[in-house]
Amino acid sequence: MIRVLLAEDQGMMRGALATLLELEDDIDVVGLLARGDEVVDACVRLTPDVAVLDIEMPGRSGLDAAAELATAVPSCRVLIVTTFGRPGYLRRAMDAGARGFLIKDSPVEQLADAIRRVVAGETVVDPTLAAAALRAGPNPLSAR
Amino acid sequence: VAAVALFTSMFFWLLRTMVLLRMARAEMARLAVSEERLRIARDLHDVLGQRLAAVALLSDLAGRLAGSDPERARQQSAEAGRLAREALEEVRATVSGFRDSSLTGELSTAQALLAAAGIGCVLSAPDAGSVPAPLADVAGWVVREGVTNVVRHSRAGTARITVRSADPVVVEVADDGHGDATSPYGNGLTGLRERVTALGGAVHTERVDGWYRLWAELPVTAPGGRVAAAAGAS
Amino acid sequence: VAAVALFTSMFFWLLRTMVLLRMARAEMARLAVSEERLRIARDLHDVLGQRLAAVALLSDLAGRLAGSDPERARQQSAEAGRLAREALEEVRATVSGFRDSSLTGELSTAQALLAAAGIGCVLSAPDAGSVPAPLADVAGWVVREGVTNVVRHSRAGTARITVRSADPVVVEVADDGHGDATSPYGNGLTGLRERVTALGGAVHTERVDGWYRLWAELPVTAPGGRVAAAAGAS
Ligand SMILES: Nc1ncnc2c1ncn2[C@@H]1O[C@H](COP(=O)(O)OP(=O)(O)OP(=O)(O)O)[C@@H](O)[C@H]1O
Ligand SMILES: Nc1ncnc2c1ncn2[C@@H]1O[C@H](COP(=O)(O)OP(=O)(O)OP(=O)(O)O)[C@@H](O)[C@H]1O
Ligand SMILES: [Mg+2]
Ligand SMILES: [Mg+2]
Ligand SMILES: [Mg+2]
Repeated sequence: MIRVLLAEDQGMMRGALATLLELEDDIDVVGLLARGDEVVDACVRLTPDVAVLDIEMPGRSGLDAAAELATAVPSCRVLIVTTFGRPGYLRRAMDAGARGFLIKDSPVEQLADAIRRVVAGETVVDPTLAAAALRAGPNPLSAR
Repeated sequence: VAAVALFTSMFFWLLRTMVLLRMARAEMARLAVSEERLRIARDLHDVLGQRLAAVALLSDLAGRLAGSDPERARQQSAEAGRLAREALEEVRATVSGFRDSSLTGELSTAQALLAAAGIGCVLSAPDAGSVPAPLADVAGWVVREGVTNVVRHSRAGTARITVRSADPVVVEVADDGHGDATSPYGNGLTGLRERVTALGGAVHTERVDGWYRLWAELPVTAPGGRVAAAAGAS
Repeated sequence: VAAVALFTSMFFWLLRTMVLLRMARAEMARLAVSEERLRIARDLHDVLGQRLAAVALLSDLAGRLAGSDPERARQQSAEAGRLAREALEEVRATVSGFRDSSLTGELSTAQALLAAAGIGCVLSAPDAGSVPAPLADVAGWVVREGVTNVVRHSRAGTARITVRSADPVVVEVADDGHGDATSPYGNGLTGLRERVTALGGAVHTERVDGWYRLWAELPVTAPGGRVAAAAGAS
């Protein structure tokens, strides 16, 4: 069983995602959060295999939580989900040690597959989203 | 002969100036367009995008539950339909906001956005249409930035937008959320402050009586007595 | 005296011209912005509006059918989800200005994308800037589609992007992953092939020496002797 913690502030989205993931045979949703500032404590307590984090959440952004998780709970892989690729998000996600970067509305098959691949040590980046995240900035390369 | 030479050189200088101006013009238009796109992206991002993503997932869920739990499937579908209609309303409001002028357009976009985010809106801007043009742009920016922050950060139940067209023009966006006026300014408020102070005005934030207030004063007559409308043409 | 008078009048004419140009510049930026708004408004309204309306109806329908005909309810929900995602894609494309992209822009996006995905990138495109404009668009498309596929399908360690600006222009995206050149083309490669063959060029995929290669040949001079730049302008 892959143990997943999900942090997403929009209630309907959180409920739908959690139920969809629960319907997968090999995935167990062990934690559900609506705030970014509860992520680290919850992961310390629950030690999930994967934390699926929204970016924009009250209290703390998923990107900041990811950065702290990398040292606080290194065994927990982070997968960032977002609606749009804003400038800088992808790079910040990768700098924070995230292993995945996906659009929130990915079909659950894709999200579940990404979770499995991240657990297997792979990096999963949605290319279209990433391209938008990079393209939306003034100049992707000078931002380095 | 010297006069002819002078004429000739003056003529070429003139040509060069015109070419340069033309390039600057194209560049400026390009920049303005991409800024506008970013602005629209930001407007749409917070509400429309979230909603569409939720519609997609709720539909998935309804599909999965159709066989096993028809009552829950029915609920999820109803919710998805409701969200899709709200998204449609928002698209309509945004689109018609685009067709209006800066400040009035921003005000209508703001109302739509707040409505869509489930935040009540008390609008008091009877003479918004009479704010002088260059100030109207900045006033619109105050509204846009203020309302985006309300939607994004405040968790408010109600927002209050006030425009007073006098000298100075005063634009205020307030909300009854948990905002803390001592939080450091981010890109949004910093950019706003820069633009407003460039016009000789000022931006304020304060927390008072359970309200978080952002307001700007925009002088119509700048300290030197110059009228803002003229300064804005530069 | 006549010369002095002429000078003076020329000088004032020049000043006036500059002031007018300056105003024109601001005006043009404003116009460009409102054109862009209208374009976005049209896009959003036509494409997005229609889709959202359909999503709402399909969700209603799914909800009604949930109790009596779960299989059809499931289909309607799936369709609603698909349309909601398309609508979201549309918003993403509209606001990211995805439509205007240059070859050099695509190349730098590609490098950043591969880096983000943990795939090494060997770029060899010294004269990418000199690919003629209409071909540069298509060349950029080849890079985008190729790199998207590498990130999505290849599980490669290294990718190689090569652009050779001659006649034909050759653009190649190769990777050392497990790609199989006999897999049928999906939407991505089919669309690419259509666009490239319309210009008289060709798209190839092959597996050789442990590399999966996608490359396109884009003729600068089309078979009839017509220069691509002219054809592209049509
Ligand atoms: N209406 C509000 N309610 C609560 N907090 C607010 C409100 N407006 C601003 N803030 C706080 O002030 C901070 C700075 O706001 P600012 O607009 O400068 O940046 P931002 O919204 O975080 O980012 P952006 O650059 O995208 O606008 C916010 O991060 C938030 O913490
Ligand atoms: N670099 C690659 N490595 C491995 N397989 C590849 C690669 N590029 C293409 N393929 C295979 O070729 C198929 C067709 O690619 P194509 O780009 O046409 O469609 P797609 O990527 O599946 O979908 P889309 O329409 O979104 O591009 C892919 O599904 C994949 O199986
Ligand atoms: Mg969020
Ligand atoms: Mg802000
Ligand atoms: Mg593809």
